[in-house]
Amino acid sequence: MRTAIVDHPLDPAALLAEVASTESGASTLFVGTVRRVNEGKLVSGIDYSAYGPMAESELATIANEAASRFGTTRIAVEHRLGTLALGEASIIIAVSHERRAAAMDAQRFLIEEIKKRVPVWKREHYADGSREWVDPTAGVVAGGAA
Amino acid sequence: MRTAIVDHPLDPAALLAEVASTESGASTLFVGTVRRVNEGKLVSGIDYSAYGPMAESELATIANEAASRFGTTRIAVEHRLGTLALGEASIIIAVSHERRAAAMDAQRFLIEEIKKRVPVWKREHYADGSREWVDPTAGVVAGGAA
Amino acid sequence: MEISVLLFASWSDALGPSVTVRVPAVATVRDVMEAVLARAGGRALPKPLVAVNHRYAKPESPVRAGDEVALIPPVAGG
Amino acid sequence: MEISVLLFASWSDALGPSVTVRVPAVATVRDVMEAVLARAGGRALPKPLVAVNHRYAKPESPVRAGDEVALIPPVAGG
Repeated sequence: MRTAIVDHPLDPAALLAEVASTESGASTLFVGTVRRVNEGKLVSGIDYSAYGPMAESELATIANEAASRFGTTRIAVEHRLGTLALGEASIIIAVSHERRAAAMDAQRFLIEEIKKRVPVWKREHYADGSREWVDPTAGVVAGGAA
Repeated sequence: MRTAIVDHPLDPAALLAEVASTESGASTLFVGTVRRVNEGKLVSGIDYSAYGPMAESELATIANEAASRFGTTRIAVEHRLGTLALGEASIIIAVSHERRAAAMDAQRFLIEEIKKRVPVWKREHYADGSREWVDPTAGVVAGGAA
Repeated sequence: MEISVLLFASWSDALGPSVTVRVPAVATVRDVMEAVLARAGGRALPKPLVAVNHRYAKPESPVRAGDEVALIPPVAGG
Repeated sequence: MEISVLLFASWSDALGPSVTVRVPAVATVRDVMEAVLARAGGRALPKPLVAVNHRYAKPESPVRAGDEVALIPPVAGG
Protein backbone atom coordinates (compact mmCIF):
# COMPACT_ATOMS: atom_id res chain seq x y z
CA MET A 1 0.00 0.00 0.00
CA ARG A 2 1.36 3.42 -0.91
CA THR A 3 -0.17 6.88 -1.16
CA ALA A 4 1.62 10.04 -2.17
CA ILE A 5 1.18 13.68 -3.06
CA VAL A 6 3.60 14.37 -5.91
CA ASP A 7 4.55 17.23 -8.21
CA HIS A 8 5.53 15.29 -11.33
CA PRO A 9 3.50 13.74 -14.17
CA LEU A 10 1.79 10.48 -13.20
CA ASP A 11 2.55 7.11 -14.75
CA PRO A 12 -0.49 4.80 -14.91
CA ALA A 13 1.48 1.74 -16.06
CA ALA A 14 3.88 2.08 -13.13
CA LEU A 15 1.05 2.20 -10.58
CA LEU A 16 -0.66 -0.77 -12.19
CA ALA A 17 2.58 -2.77 -12.04
CA GLU A 18 3.06 -1.73 -8.43
CA VAL A 19 -0.21 -3.35 -7.27
CA ALA A 20 -0.04 -6.39 -9.56
CA SER A 21 0.23 -9.81 -7.97
CA THR A 22 -0.31 -13.41 -8.97
CA GLU A 23 -2.77 -13.52 -6.04
CA SER A 24 -4.99 -11.07 -7.92
CA GLY A 25 -7.70 -11.87 -10.41
CA ALA A 26 -8.37 -8.24 -11.20
CA SER A 27 -6.72 -4.85 -11.16
CA THR A 28 -8.42 -1.52 -11.66
CA LEU A 29 -7.01 1.84 -12.47
CA PHE A 30 -8.80 5.15 -12.02
CA VAL A 31 -7.32 8.19 -13.73
CA GLY A 32 -8.71 11.67 -13.11
CA THR A 33 -7.86 14.10 -15.90
CA VAL A 34 -8.22 17.79 -16.68
CA ARG A 35 -11.34 18.26 -18.76
CA ARG A 36 -11.73 20.89 -21.47
CA VAL A 37 -15.21 21.95 -20.37
CA ASN A 38 -16.46 22.36 -16.80
CA GLU A 39 -19.87 23.77 -15.91
CA GLY A 40 -20.11 25.11 -19.45
CA LYS A 41 -16.82 27.04 -19.27
CA LEU A 42 -13.79 26.42 -21.49
CA VAL A 43 -10.89 25.37 -19.27
CA SER A 44 -7.28 25.92 -20.34
CA GLY A 45 -5.57 24.35 -17.31
CA ILE A 46 -5.82 23.75 -13.57
CA ASP A 47 -3.56 24.67 -10.62
CA TYR A 48 -3.69 22.03 -7.91
CA SER A 49 -2.54 22.95 -4.42
CA ALA A 50 -2.76 21.18 -1.09
CA TYR A 51 -2.31 21.40 2.63
CA GLY A 52 0.59 19.02 2.20
CA PRO A 53 1.05 17.18 5.50
CA MET A 54 -2.70 16.79 6.10
CA ALA A 55 -3.33 15.73 2.49
CA GLU A 56 -0.72 13.00 2.89
CA SER A 57 -2.10 11.76 6.17
CA GLU A 58 -5.72 11.89 4.98
CA LEU A 59 -4.83 9.96 1.79
CA ALA A 60 -3.09 7.30 3.87
CA THR A 61 -6.08 7.09 6.24
CA ILE A 62 -8.48 6.57 3.34
CA ALA A 63 -6.28 3.85 1.84
CA ASN A 64 -6.19 2.10 5.22
CA GLU A 65 -9.97 2.29 5.44
CA ALA A 66 -10.26 0.80 1.95
CA ALA A 67 -7.84 -1.98 2.87
CA SER A 68 -9.82 -3.08 5.90
CA ARG A 69 -13.20 -2.58 4.24
CA PHE A 70 -12.42 -4.45 1.01
CA GLY A 71 -9.67 -6.82 2.08
CA THR A 72 -6.67 -5.84 -0.01
CA THR A 73 -3.48 -3.93 0.71
CA ARG A 74 -2.59 -3.83 -2.99
CA ILE A 75 -3.51 -0.16 -3.31
CA ALA A 76 -1.43 2.67 -4.77
CA VAL A 77 -2.60 6.26 -5.04
CA GLU A 78 -0.80 9.32 -6.34
CA HIS A 79 -2.26 12.82 -6.43
CA ARG A 80 -0.39 15.40 -8.42
CA LEU A 81 -0.04 19.10 -7.56
CA GLY A 82 1.01 22.05 -9.68
CA THR A 83 -0.22 23.42 -12.99
CA LEU A 84 -1.76 20.77 -15.23
CA ALA A 85 -2.64 21.09 -18.91
CA LEU A 86 -5.77 19.71 -20.57
CA GLY A 87 -5.84 15.93 -20.53
CA GLU A 88 -3.15 15.56 -17.87
CA ALA A 89 -3.78 13.22 -14.94
CA SER A 90 -4.31 14.75 -11.50
CA ILE A 91 -4.88 11.46 -9.69
CA ILE A 92 -4.29 7.77 -10.28
CA ILE A 93 -5.75 5.06 -8.08
CA ALA A 94 -4.61 1.47 -8.62
CA VAL A 95 -6.21 -1.46 -6.81
CA SER A 96 -5.64 -5.15 -7.22
CA HIS A 97 -7.72 -7.87 -5.58
CA GLU A 98 -8.46 -11.57 -5.82
CA ARG A 99 -12.02 -10.72 -6.80
CA ARG A 100 -13.09 -8.22 -9.41
CA ALA A 101 -16.14 -6.90 -7.54
CA ALA A 102 -14.02 -5.94 -4.52
CA ALA A 103 -11.39 -4.31 -6.76
CA MET A 104 -14.08 -2.14 -8.36
CA ASP A 105 -15.80 -1.37 -5.04
CA ALA A 106 -12.48 -0.29 -3.52
CA GLN A 107 -11.74 1.90 -6.55
CA ARG A 108 -15.02 3.75 -6.17
CA PHE A 109 -14.70 4.09 -2.39
CA LEU A 110 -11.20 5.55 -2.75
CA ILE A 111 -12.04 8.23 -5.32
CA GLU A 112 -15.26 9.27 -3.58
CA GLU A 113 -13.61 9.59 -0.15
CA ILE A 114 -10.60 11.38 -1.61
CA LYS A 115 -12.89 13.90 -3.32
CA LYS A 116 -14.69 14.52 -0.03
CA ARG A 117 -11.84 14.58 2.46
CA VAL A 118 -8.35 15.23 1.10
CA PRO A 119 -7.38 18.91 1.45
CA VAL A 120 -6.53 19.63 -2.16
CA TRP A 121 -7.87 22.61 -4.07
CA LYS A 122 -8.01 23.47 -7.71
CA ARG A 123 -8.08 26.80 -9.44
CA GLU A 124 -9.32 26.52 -13.00
CA HIS A 125 -7.88 28.74 -15.68
CA TYR A 126 -10.40 29.59 -18.38
CA ALA A 127 -9.93 30.30 -22.05
CA ASP A 128 -11.07 33.91 -21.44
CA GLY A 129 -8.10 34.49 -19.09
CA SER A 130 -10.08 34.37 -15.84
CA ARG A 131 -9.38 32.00 -12.94
CA GLU A 132 -11.59 30.56 -10.25
CA TRP A 133 -11.28 28.30 -7.22
CA VAL A 134 -13.54 25.30 -7.76
CA ASP A 135 -16.09 24.88 -4.98
CA PRO A 136 -18.00 21.59 -5.30
CA THR A 137 -20.32 22.72 -2.49
CA ALA A 138 -21.35 25.95 -4.24
CA GLY A 139 -25.01 25.88 -5.08
CA VAL A 140 -25.42 22.87 -2.80
CA VAL A 141 -25.06 24.43 0.63
CA ALA A 142 -27.26 27.49 1.19
CA GLY A 143 -25.38 30.62 2.26
CA GLY A 144 -21.95 29.11 1.90
CA ALA A 145 -20.21 32.43 2.46
CA ALA A 146 -18.26 32.86 5.69
CA MET B 1 -14.86 2.42 -29.75
CA ARG B 2 -12.93 -0.75 -30.47
CA THR B 3 -13.23 -4.34 -29.30
CA ALA B 4 -10.98 -7.21 -30.29
CA ILE B 5 -10.11 -10.81 -29.61
CA VAL B 6 -6.32 -11.06 -29.83
CA ASP B 7 -3.58 -13.62 -29.35
CA HIS B 8 -0.76 -11.39 -28.10
CA PRO B 9 0.07 -9.93 -24.68
CA LEU B 10 -2.12 -6.97 -23.72
CA ASP B 11 -0.83 -3.45 -23.18
CA PRO B 12 -2.80 -1.51 -20.54
CA ALA B 13 -1.08 1.82 -21.22
CA ALA B 14 -1.91 1.60 -24.92
CA LEU B 15 -5.61 0.99 -24.24
CA LEU B 16 -5.72 3.83 -21.73
CA ALA B 17 -4.13 6.17 -24.27
CA GLU B 18 -6.57 4.99 -26.91
CA VAL B 19 -9.65 6.15 -24.95
CA ALA B 20 -8.10 9.32 -23.50
CA SER B 21 -9.59 12.64 -24.49
CA THR B 22 -9.57 16.20 -23.23
CA GLU B 23 -13.36 15.86 -23.06
CA SER B 24 -12.94 13.27 -20.31
CA GLY B 25 -12.66 13.89 -16.61
CA ALA B 26 -12.02 10.25 -15.80
CA SER B 27 -10.65 7.10 -17.33
CA THR B 28 -10.88 3.62 -15.89
CA LEU B 29 -9.00 0.48 -16.70
CA PHE B 30 -10.03 -3.03 -15.75
CA VAL B 31 -7.43 -5.75 -16.06
CA GLY B 32 -8.35 -9.40 -15.55
CA THR B 33 -5.34 -11.54 -14.66
CA VAL B 34 -4.50 -15.20 -14.12
CA ARG B 35 -4.67 -15.92 -10.40
CA ARG B 36 -2.45 -18.42 -8.61
CA VAL B 37 -5.28 -19.92 -6.58
CA ASN B 38 -8.80 -20.71 -7.78
CA GLU B 39 -11.37 -22.57 -5.73
CA GLY B 40 -8.56 -23.70 -3.45
CA LYS B 41 -6.49 -25.23 -6.27
CA LEU B 42 -3.00 -24.13 -7.28
CA VAL B 43 -3.14 -22.87 -10.86
CA SER B 44 -0.08 -22.92 -13.09
CA GLY B 45 -1.62 -21.36 -16.22
CA ILE B 46 -4.80 -21.00 -18.26
CA ASP B 47 -5.67 -21.82 -21.88
CA TYR B 48 -8.21 -19.38 -23.28
CA SER B 49 -10.16 -20.38 -26.36
CA ALA B 50 -13.15 -18.83 -28.11
CA TYR B 51 -15.80 -19.23 -30.75
CA GLY B 52 -14.00 -16.49 -32.63
CA PRO B 53 -16.56 -14.81 -34.90
CA MET B 54 -19.30 -14.92 -32.28
CA ALA B 55 -16.97 -13.72 -29.52
CA GLU B 56 -16.04 -10.73 -31.67
CA SER B 57 -19.62 -9.87 -32.51
CA GLU B 58 -20.82 -10.32 -28.92
CA LEU B 59 -17.99 -8.12 -27.59
CA ALA B 60 -18.93 -5.41 -30.08
CA THR B 61 -22.60 -5.70 -29.14
CA ILE B 62 -21.82 -5.30 -25.44
CA ALA B 63 -19.63 -2.25 -26.12
CA ASN B 64 -22.47 -0.70 -28.14
CA GLU B 65 -24.89 -1.36 -25.30
CA ALA B 66 -22.48 0.30 -22.84
CA ALA B 67 -22.08 3.29 -25.16
CA SER B 68 -25.80 3.95 -25.38
CA ARG B 69 -26.45 3.16 -21.72
CA PHE B 70 -23.65 5.29 -20.26
CA GLY B 71 -23.13 7.90 -22.95
CA THR B 72 -19.57 7.42 -24.11
CA THR B 73 -18.01 5.86 -27.19
CA ARG B 74 -14.52 6.11 -25.63
CA ILE B 75 -14.37 2.38 -24.95
CA ALA B 76 -11.63 -0.10 -25.86
CA VAL B 77 -11.71 -3.80 -24.98
CA GLU B 78 -9.22 -6.53 -25.80
CA HIS B 79 -9.61 -10.17 -24.79
CA ARG B 80 -6.60 -12.40 -25.19
CA LEU B 81 -6.64 -16.07 -26.22
CA GLY B 82 -3.98 -18.77 -25.92
CA THR B 83 -1.95 -20.04 -23.00
CA LEU B 84 -1.41 -17.47 -20.27
CA ALA B 85 1.02 -17.67 -17.37
CA LEU B 86 0.27 -16.57 -13.80
CA GLY B 87 -0.24 -12.84 -13.54
CA GLU B 88 -0.77 -12.33 -17.27
CA ALA B 89 -3.74 -10.25 -18.41
CA SER B 90 -6.61 -12.02 -20.18
CA ILE B 91 -8.76 -8.94 -20.64
CA ILE B 92 -8.39 -5.19 -20.55
CA ILE B 93 -11.32 -2.79 -20.57
CA ALA B 94 -10.64 0.93 -20.92
CA VAL B 95 -13.38 3.53 -20.59
CA SER B 96 -13.15 7.28 -20.57
CA HIS B 97 -16.02 9.64 -19.77
CA GLU B 98 -16.73 13.24 -18.84
CA ARG B 99 -17.98 12.03 -15.45
CA ARG B 100 -16.27 9.55 -13.15
CA ALA B 101 -19.43 7.80 -11.98
CA ALA B 102 -20.41 6.92 -15.54
CA ALA B 103 -16.88 5.75 -16.36
CA MET B 104 -16.96 3.36 -13.39
CA ASP B 105 -20.53 2.21 -14.09
CA ALA B 106 -19.61 1.43 -17.70
CA GLN B 107 -16.50 -0.47 -16.59
CA ARG B 108 -18.55 -2.70 -14.32
CA PHE B 109 -21.30 -3.24 -16.90
CA LEU B 110 -18.75 -4.25 -19.52
CA ILE B 111 -16.90 -6.84 -17.46
CA GLU B 112 -20.09 -8.36 -16.03
CA GLU B 113 -21.76 -8.69 -19.44
CA ILE B 114 -18.60 -10.03 -21.05
CA LYS B 115 -18.33 -12.69 -18.34
CA LYS B 116 -21.93 -13.72 -18.96
CA ARG B 117 -22.19 -13.58 -22.72
CA VAL B 118 -18.95 -13.73 -24.70
CA PRO B 119 -18.21 -17.29 -25.89
CA VAL B 120 -14.74 -17.69 -24.39
CA TRP B 121 -13.68 -20.70 -22.36
CA LYS B 122 -10.78 -21.33 -20.07
CA ARG B 123 -9.04 -24.54 -19.15
CA GLU B 124 -7.03 -24.20 -15.98
CA HIS B 125 -3.76 -26.09 -15.61
CA TYR B 126 -3.04 -27.06 -12.03
CA ALA B 127 0.25 -27.51 -10.22
CA ASP B 128 -0.49 -31.24 -9.90
CA GLY B 129 -0.52 -31.59 -13.71
CA SER B 130 -4.30 -31.90 -14.10
CA ARG B 131 -6.45 -29.65 -16.30
CA GLU B 132 -10.06 -28.64 -16.09
CA TRP B 133 -12.55 -26.54 -18.04
CA VAL B 134 -13.85 -23.80 -15.77
CA ASP B 135 -17.62 -23.87 -15.42
CA PRO B 136 -18.91 -20.82 -13.53
CA THR B 137 -22.39 -22.37 -13.48
CA ALA B 138 -21.24 -25.59 -11.78
CA GLY B 139 -22.81 -25.90 -8.38
CA VAL B 140 -25.17 -23.07 -9.25
CA VAL B 141 -27.52 -24.76 -11.71
CA ALA B 142 -28.89 -28.07 -10.51
CA GLY B 143 -28.34 -30.98 -12.88
CA GLY B 144 -26.15 -29.07 -15.29
CA ALA B 145 -25.11 -32.21 -17.17
CA ALA B 146 -26.45 -32.66 -20.67
CA MET C 1 -31.90 -32.00 -43.45
CA GLU C 2 -28.36 -32.25 -42.13
CA ILE C 3 -27.00 -29.57 -39.84
CA SER C 4 -23.37 -29.28 -38.83
CA VAL C 5 -23.04 -28.09 -35.22
CA LEU C 6 -19.87 -26.49 -33.84
CA LEU C 7 -18.70 -27.68 -30.42
CA PHE C 8 -16.34 -26.08 -27.90
CA ALA C 9 -14.48 -26.71 -24.64
CA SER C 10 -15.56 -29.92 -22.89
CA TRP C 11 -18.06 -30.70 -25.66
CA SER C 12 -15.34 -30.48 -28.25
CA ASP C 13 -13.08 -32.68 -26.10
CA ALA C 14 -15.83 -35.31 -25.93
CA LEU C 15 -17.28 -35.23 -29.45
CA GLY C 16 -14.78 -33.34 -31.62
CA PRO C 17 -14.96 -29.79 -32.98
CA SER C 18 -18.25 -30.43 -34.79
CA VAL C 19 -20.97 -33.02 -35.30
CA THR C 20 -23.43 -33.36 -38.14
CA VAL C 21 -26.97 -34.25 -37.12
CA ARG C 22 -30.15 -35.05 -39.07
CA VAL C 23 -33.29 -33.03 -38.21
CA PRO C 24 -36.71 -32.48 -39.86
CA ALA C 25 -36.80 -30.05 -42.81
CA VAL C 26 -38.71 -27.62 -40.59
CA ALA C 27 -36.57 -27.71 -37.45
CA THR C 28 -35.98 -25.68 -34.31
CA VAL C 29 -33.02 -25.14 -32.03
CA ARG C 30 -34.62 -27.67 -29.69
CA ASP C 31 -34.58 -30.34 -32.42
CA VAL C 32 -30.89 -29.73 -33.09
CA MET C 33 -30.03 -29.73 -29.39
CA GLU C 34 -31.82 -33.04 -28.84
CA ALA C 35 -30.03 -34.62 -31.77
CA VAL C 36 -26.65 -33.52 -30.42
CA LEU C 37 -27.50 -34.63 -26.88
CA ALA C 38 -28.25 -38.08 -28.26
CA ARG C 39 -24.67 -38.21 -29.57
CA ALA C 40 -23.30 -37.36 -26.12
CA GLY C 41 -24.83 -40.53 -24.75
CA GLY C 42 -24.40 -40.80 -21.00
CA ARG C 43 -21.42 -38.41 -20.75
CA ALA C 44 -21.66 -35.74 -18.07
CA LEU C 45 -21.25 -32.51 -20.00
CA PRO C 46 -22.26 -29.03 -18.88
CA LYS C 47 -25.60 -27.77 -20.15
CA PRO C 48 -25.04 -25.59 -23.24
CA LEU C 49 -26.88 -22.76 -24.92
CA VAL C 50 -27.24 -22.68 -28.69
CA ALA C 51 -26.13 -19.94 -31.08
CA VAL C 52 -27.45 -19.58 -34.62
CA ASN C 53 -25.40 -17.38 -36.94
CA HIS C 54 -23.36 -16.02 -34.00
CA ARG C 55 -26.36 -15.05 -31.85
CA TYR C 56 -27.85 -16.85 -28.89
CA ALA C 57 -31.11 -18.53 -29.99
CA LYS C 58 -34.18 -19.74 -28.05
CA PRO C 59 -35.25 -23.39 -28.16
CA GLU C 60 -38.23 -22.48 -30.36
CA SER C 61 -36.17 -20.50 -32.90
CA PRO C 62 -36.06 -21.99 -36.41
CA VAL C 63 -32.92 -23.57 -37.85
CA ARG C 64 -32.54 -23.49 -41.61
CA ALA C 65 -30.16 -25.24 -43.98
CA GLY C 66 -26.93 -23.25 -44.18
CA ASP C 67 -27.28 -21.66 -40.71
CA GLU C 68 -24.12 -21.70 -38.61
CA VAL C 69 -25.19 -23.52 -35.47
CA ALA C 70 -23.02 -23.84 -32.36
CA LEU C 71 -23.38 -25.33 -28.91
CA ILE C 72 -22.14 -22.84 -26.29
CA PRO C 73 -21.14 -24.51 -23.02
CA PRO C 74 -20.98 -22.23 -19.92
CA VAL C 75 -18.69 -19.35 -20.87
CA ALA C 76 -15.76 -18.36 -18.68
CA GLY C 77 -14.08 -15.42 -20.35
CA GLY C 78 -12.84 -12.19 -18.90
CA MET D 1 -3.35 32.87 23.86
CA GLU D 2 -2.34 33.49 20.26
CA ILE D 3 -3.03 30.86 17.63
CA SER D 4 -1.64 30.93 14.12
CA VAL D 5 -4.15 29.58 11.59
CA LEU D 6 -3.14 28.31 8.16
CA LEU D 7 -5.30 29.42 5.21
CA PHE D 8 -5.68 27.95 1.73
CA ALA D 9 -7.22 28.62 -1.67
CA SER D 10 -9.66 31.57 -1.70
CA TRP D 11 -9.05 32.22 2.02
CA SER D 12 -5.33 32.47 1.42
CA ASP D 13 -5.94 34.79 -1.53
CA ALA D 14 -8.05 37.06 0.68
CA LEU D 15 -6.11 37.02 3.97
CA GLY D 16 -2.69 35.54 3.19
CA PRO D 17 -1.29 32.09 3.93
CA SER D 18 -1.90 32.44 7.70
CA VAL D 19 -3.42 34.73 10.32
CA THR D 20 -2.69 34.92 14.02
CA VAL D 21 -5.72 35.35 16.26
CA ARG D 22 -6.15 35.86 20.00
CA VAL D 23 -8.48 33.45 21.82
CA PRO D 24 -9.15 32.59 25.50
CA ALA D 25 -6.60 30.33 27.23
CA VAL D 26 -9.23 27.58 27.24
CA ALA D 27 -10.44 27.72 23.66
CA THR D 28 -12.34 25.62 21.15
CA VAL D 29 -12.31 25.29 17.38
CA ARG D 30 -15.41 27.49 17.38
CA ASP D 31 -13.54 30.30 19.17
CA VAL D 32 -10.72 30.16 16.62
CA MET D 33 -13.13 30.05 13.71
CA GLU D 34 -15.04 33.09 14.97
CA ALA D 35 -11.83 35.04 15.43
CA VAL D 36 -10.73 34.26 11.86
CA LEU D 37 -14.18 35.06 10.45
CA ALA D 38 -13.94 38.49 12.10
CA ARG D 39 -10.78 39.10 10.06
CA ALA D 40 -12.59 38.20 6.85
CA GLY D 41 -14.97 41.11 7.37
CA GLY D 42 -17.70 41.21 4.77
CA ARG D 43 -15.83 39.18 2.13
CA ALA D 44 -17.80 36.34 0.52
CA LEU D 45 -15.64 33.30 1.20
CA PRO D 46 -16.73 29.65 1.10
CA LYS D 47 -17.59 28.09 4.45
CA PRO D 48 -14.56 26.19 5.75
CA LEU D 49 -13.98 23.26 8.08
CA VAL D 50 -11.20 23.34 10.64
CA ALA D 51 -8.33 20.90 11.05
CA VAL D 52 -6.27 20.58 14.23
CA ASN D 53 -2.95 18.78 13.88
CA HIS D 54 -3.90 17.49 10.41
CA ARG D 55 -7.28 16.07 11.40
CA TYR D 56 -10.75 17.50 10.90
CA ALA D 57 -12.02 18.84 14.23
CA LYS D 58 -15.51 19.57 15.55
CA PRO D 59 -16.48 23.07 16.69
CA GLU D 60 -16.44 21.95 20.33
CA SER D 61 -12.95 20.37 20.12
CA PRO D 62 -10.29 22.06 22.26
CA VAL D 63 -7.45 24.09 20.74
CA ARG D 64 -4.23 24.26 22.74
CA ALA D 65 -1.12 26.43 22.38
CA GLY D 66 1.18 24.82 19.83
CA ASP D 67 -1.58 23.03 17.92
CA GLU D 68 -1.36 23.31 14.14
CA VAL D 69 -4.71 24.82 13.19
CA ALA D 70 -5.90 25.21 9.60
CA LEU D 71 -9.03 26.44 7.87
CA ILE D 72 -10.07 23.97 5.16
CA PRO D 73 -12.25 25.54 2.47
CA PRO D 74 -14.34 23.13 0.33
CA VAL D 75 -11.88 20.61 -1.09
CA ALA D 76 -11.75 19.86 -4.80
CA GLY D 77 -9.07 17.23 -5.29
CA GLY D 78 -9.10 14.09 -7.35
